[in-house]
Amino acid sequence: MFLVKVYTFPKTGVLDPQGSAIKAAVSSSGFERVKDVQTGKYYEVRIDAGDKAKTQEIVKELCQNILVNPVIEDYEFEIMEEQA
Amino acid sequence: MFLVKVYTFPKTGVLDPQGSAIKAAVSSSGFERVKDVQTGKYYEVRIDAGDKAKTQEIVKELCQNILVNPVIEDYEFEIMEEQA
Amino acid sequence: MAGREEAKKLGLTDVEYDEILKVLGREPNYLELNLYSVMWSEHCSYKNSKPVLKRFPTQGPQVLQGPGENAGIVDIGDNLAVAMKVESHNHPSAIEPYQGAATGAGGMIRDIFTMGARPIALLNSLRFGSLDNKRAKFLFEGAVAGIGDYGNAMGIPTVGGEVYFDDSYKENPLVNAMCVGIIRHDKIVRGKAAGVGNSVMVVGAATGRDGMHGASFASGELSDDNQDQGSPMQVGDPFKEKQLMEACLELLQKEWVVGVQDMGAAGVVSSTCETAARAGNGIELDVALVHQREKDMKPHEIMISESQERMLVIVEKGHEDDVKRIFEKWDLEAVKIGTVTDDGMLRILENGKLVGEVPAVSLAEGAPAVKRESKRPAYMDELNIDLSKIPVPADLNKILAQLLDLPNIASKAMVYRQFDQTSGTDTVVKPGSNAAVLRIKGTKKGIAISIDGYGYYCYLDPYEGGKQVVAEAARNLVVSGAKPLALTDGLNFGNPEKPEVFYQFEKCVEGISEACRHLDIPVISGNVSFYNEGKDSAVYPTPIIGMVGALDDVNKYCTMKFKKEGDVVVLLGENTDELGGSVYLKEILDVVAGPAPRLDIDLEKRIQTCCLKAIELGLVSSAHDINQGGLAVALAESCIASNLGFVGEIETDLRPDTLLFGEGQSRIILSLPEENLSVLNKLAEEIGVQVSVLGFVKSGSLKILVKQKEQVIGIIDTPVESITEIWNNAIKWRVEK
Amino acid sequence: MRCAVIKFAGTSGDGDCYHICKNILGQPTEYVFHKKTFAPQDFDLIILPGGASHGDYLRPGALAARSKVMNSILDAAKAQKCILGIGNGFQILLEAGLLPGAVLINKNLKFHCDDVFFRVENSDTPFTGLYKKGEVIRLNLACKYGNYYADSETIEQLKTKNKIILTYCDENGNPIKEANPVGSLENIAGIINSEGNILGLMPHPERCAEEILGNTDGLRIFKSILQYVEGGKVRGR
Ligand SMILES: Nc1ncnc2c1ncn2[C@@H]1O[C@H](COP(=O)(O)OP(=O)(O)O)[C@@H](O)[C@H]1O
Ligand SMILES: [Mg+2]
Repeated sequence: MFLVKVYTFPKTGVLDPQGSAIKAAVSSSGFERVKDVQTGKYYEVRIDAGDKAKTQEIVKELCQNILVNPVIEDYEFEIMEEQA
Repeated sequence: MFLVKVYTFPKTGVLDPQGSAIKAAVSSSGFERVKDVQTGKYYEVRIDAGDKAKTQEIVKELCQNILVNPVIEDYEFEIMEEQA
Repeated sequence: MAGREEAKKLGLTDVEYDEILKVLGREPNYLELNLYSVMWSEHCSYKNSKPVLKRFPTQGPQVLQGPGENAGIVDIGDNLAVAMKVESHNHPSAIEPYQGAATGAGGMIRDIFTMGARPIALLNSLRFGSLDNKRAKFLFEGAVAGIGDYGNAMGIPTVGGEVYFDDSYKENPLVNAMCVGIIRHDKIVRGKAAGVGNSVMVVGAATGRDGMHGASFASGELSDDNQDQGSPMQVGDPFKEKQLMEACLELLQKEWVVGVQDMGAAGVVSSTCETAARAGNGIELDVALVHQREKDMKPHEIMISESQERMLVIVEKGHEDDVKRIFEKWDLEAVKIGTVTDDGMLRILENGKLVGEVPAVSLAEGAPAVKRESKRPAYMDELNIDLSKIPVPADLNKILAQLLDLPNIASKAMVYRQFDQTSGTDTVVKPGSNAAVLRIKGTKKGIAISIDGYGYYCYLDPYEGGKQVVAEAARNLVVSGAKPLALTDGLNFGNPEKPEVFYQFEKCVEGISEACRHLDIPVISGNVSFYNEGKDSAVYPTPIIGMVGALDDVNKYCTMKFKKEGDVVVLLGENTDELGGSVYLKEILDVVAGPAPRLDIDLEKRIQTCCLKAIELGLVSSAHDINQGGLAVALAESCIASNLGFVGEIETDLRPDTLLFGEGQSRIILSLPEENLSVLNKLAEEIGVQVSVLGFVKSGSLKILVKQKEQVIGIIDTPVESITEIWNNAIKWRVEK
Repeated sequence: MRCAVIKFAGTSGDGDCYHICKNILGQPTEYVFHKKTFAPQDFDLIILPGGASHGDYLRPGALAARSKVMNSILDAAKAQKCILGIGNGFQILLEAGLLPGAVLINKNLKFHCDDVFFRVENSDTPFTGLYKKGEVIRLNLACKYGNYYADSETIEQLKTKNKIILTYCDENGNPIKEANPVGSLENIAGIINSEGNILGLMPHPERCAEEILGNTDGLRIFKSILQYVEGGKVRGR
């Protein structure tokens, strides 16, 4: 079994209303040193696909088809092998 | 400047309705090898705080006070130094 | 076996433990003890409140289902009926306002569709500390978003509600939700495990460890050590609930469905023992068959978990696969966990092995009643101060502006905009008037719904306050053109073990009962929430009344906004010399003193009869009841809503501030074309109600001259535009600050 | 006009759309469950209703856009059938790639329900034939993710090709920022595809189509489609 950690975040130029709101809240609560907040999503996906290469293929397809909306989001992922 | 990547995810035992719904939809669109999906949030926070230790302190506080809902979420983070 | 010490840890008293020994004739084991602990908690057993609640009038020709089921049902004619219920989720919301409020709404909705009714409207009643407080603001924003997201995702419109801010609720907010559904008489389903040999099934979400001991948690005060109950917070899943609702409504059309029960507090154990007890039967079940979300769950965990979005269904033997087929269509699970037996026992197996066995009825109804001591609180006598010593302020315009800027009086649009008010396309009158009005498709009929509560009057005088809240809810329906039919209550109080709190509870119930009897409005369902306390003190005694009324012709609905320049504006009822308990005294002059305004229930009834008749006859352009903030605020609200103004002279022998801001009860403001005035006068005379002309609708400003013996003793004169600005933004500005 | 109202998992606006087509317009109307399929010639109008399909989980519309029935909708789109997506239905069309762009959470992060003003930017479509270009109408908005976004190239195309159909405006028709409660680019509230047969709208015309509900501005959308379908004539694209 492979554990895949997928991160998504707003594409450059795309508005991030939540990030801006958090940034504003943060600055007014005394966290002056926080200069920027961007929000995205995090998924932990477990895939049962023999090997890492195959897993990678599935993850890519999964992201492009469902998990990520390419109009507004970019993504990255990491694959880790898990003991059964 | 430090770039901090924060991930949040549901605490053990806390329901993750999104994760289950995504899992169900994913399985029925042909991704049989996907066995589990858990959802969380991902933040990229930029902090300007001299050193890593100080940054860590700020991040912890930020997470506990603003980014994370401790009643239902757990979190992890990584700190990376960034060139200006 | 589990002894007395274990019982104490689970919150059972000595008396209760002895009762368990007596019922079983032996020591209970740990599983059994857990069952009693949750079922005999106040939340499930009503052991503190039952004797008092007996005072409510619950009968009437319109009542199809009174208290005791998942929801009450009232007849609205033509084979149609309305199901309704209020429920609280105060303690979970104090810890996690978003999920607490969301799951509260979810539970409420389940209670309605469990009866076979399709939910058509949600309302809510909210109380928080003042918005200057950061935590209060957080709780407020979280609860509003939680209720909104859940109801919005379900596609059930939120059509009304109320919000108050007061520091008595700072640590322990109140989050009550109400749901209303529509059903045909012949489709009503009850929560009964009838028919020996029939199958008991669990449908919907899988069971996890979330919300274990939630019922006991709701039955104790909030404190640091019970904030962490060791079991995870419940998270709402509106998507699953929507699927569950559709599946259940489809299922409930089938004649082979015997009974259905929502799994709310105390999950499997409450739903099985209650359905069994109602039918005088028993149930044998195997916990291993319950579909589970987590590993290695113990029998007691499965029995008492409060995982959301689940239901218990009892069907005729042989129809299990039919149930499964329906739930499969909606992507949900349905599993048989047991059968109905004839021996009255709740028998629990784990993989076929007996692990617990107790009489179902003893769990459901056997909690030893607790007789609580009741004592009139000393503060009540200290409240009667001489109000005539308070000087009359010079600038009454300023006072009006200050009142309109109070979050408790200002527009709640900032809240209800976050709620989908129009899904279902039945909402005729949306939030922002007196009561919501919904049409019923395929008929001429409509229903009106309101939810009201006012802790402050109940604090000053629990009996009068109890009467007043019923009267106000009914008044809100009547001014909307509806005849009140029945109510559901949400009784929110502090720790009943304190004699003063118990006194408040008893007296409020007495007051409510008295008003119900006189106004002919039975109580058909409700909820009690005790132990609402902060560190030092209890919340104001806060009974909430949710009420439904019917309009034979929905086109005849009425709203509070002025309609036409030149309409004459009249007062139905009389201005009284009552300044006590007013928002003006409390918030502007900082005098928390009584007495609360009195309510003459017979006069109230005549006023309501007259108003309703006038609306039905089509005499009236607008109607609005006078409430917090008094006459001046009521006029201002009608001006703001319509963007029209008012000009009038009022002759009085009262102080000008009492006239303008006093909160004397049983008063309604009507506007109407002048040519209708004589008919109205005649009608009022027949019924025995006073009508006096206040002035006219005129655009531009709100202008009131208060006169005593021809002398002007007070002036309000303000552009409608400027009070609108204040009233619209009071809450928004405070939240965004 | 044969109407189909799609029932996605968790959708709630299906009944509202059915009511308009069946009872108000008096047209033959059917629900189509998301696990079913249909043929393009079965219907003239296909409505993707509002309401949070799949609980709005992942992204609004994202999971519904992968339902089985979408294959039939794609076929109907190719066959030039009229397809109307309302609220969540609009989001599903975006997620399915039948309309360009995406939605973000509203600028204030909150659900927004209110009657607001819109300007009809293009009345030369099957959906808006009975409105006047530039007309200001009032419709009910009820959404949390109505903040339309597309890259600048797409926006430019929408503008030059007249594919923006509704924009948020004040009561006098000025498309000012303050009149846009969601924060969408160019105040966009509704767009049409380049072939002109697929319309996506953020507001709910079906909630504003009956006298008793106090607003009938939305009814003409449905009547326009009816006229177009029954008239059988293709108006200028
Ligand atoms: N939490 C809420 N949810 C929905 N509607 C609300 C809420 N709070 C207030 N409202 C609406 O705002 C209007 C005014 O409320 P309120 O001041 O309590 O009126 P009243 O005194 O007539 O009961 C009502 O239409 C009410 O339904
Ligand atoms: Mg009220």
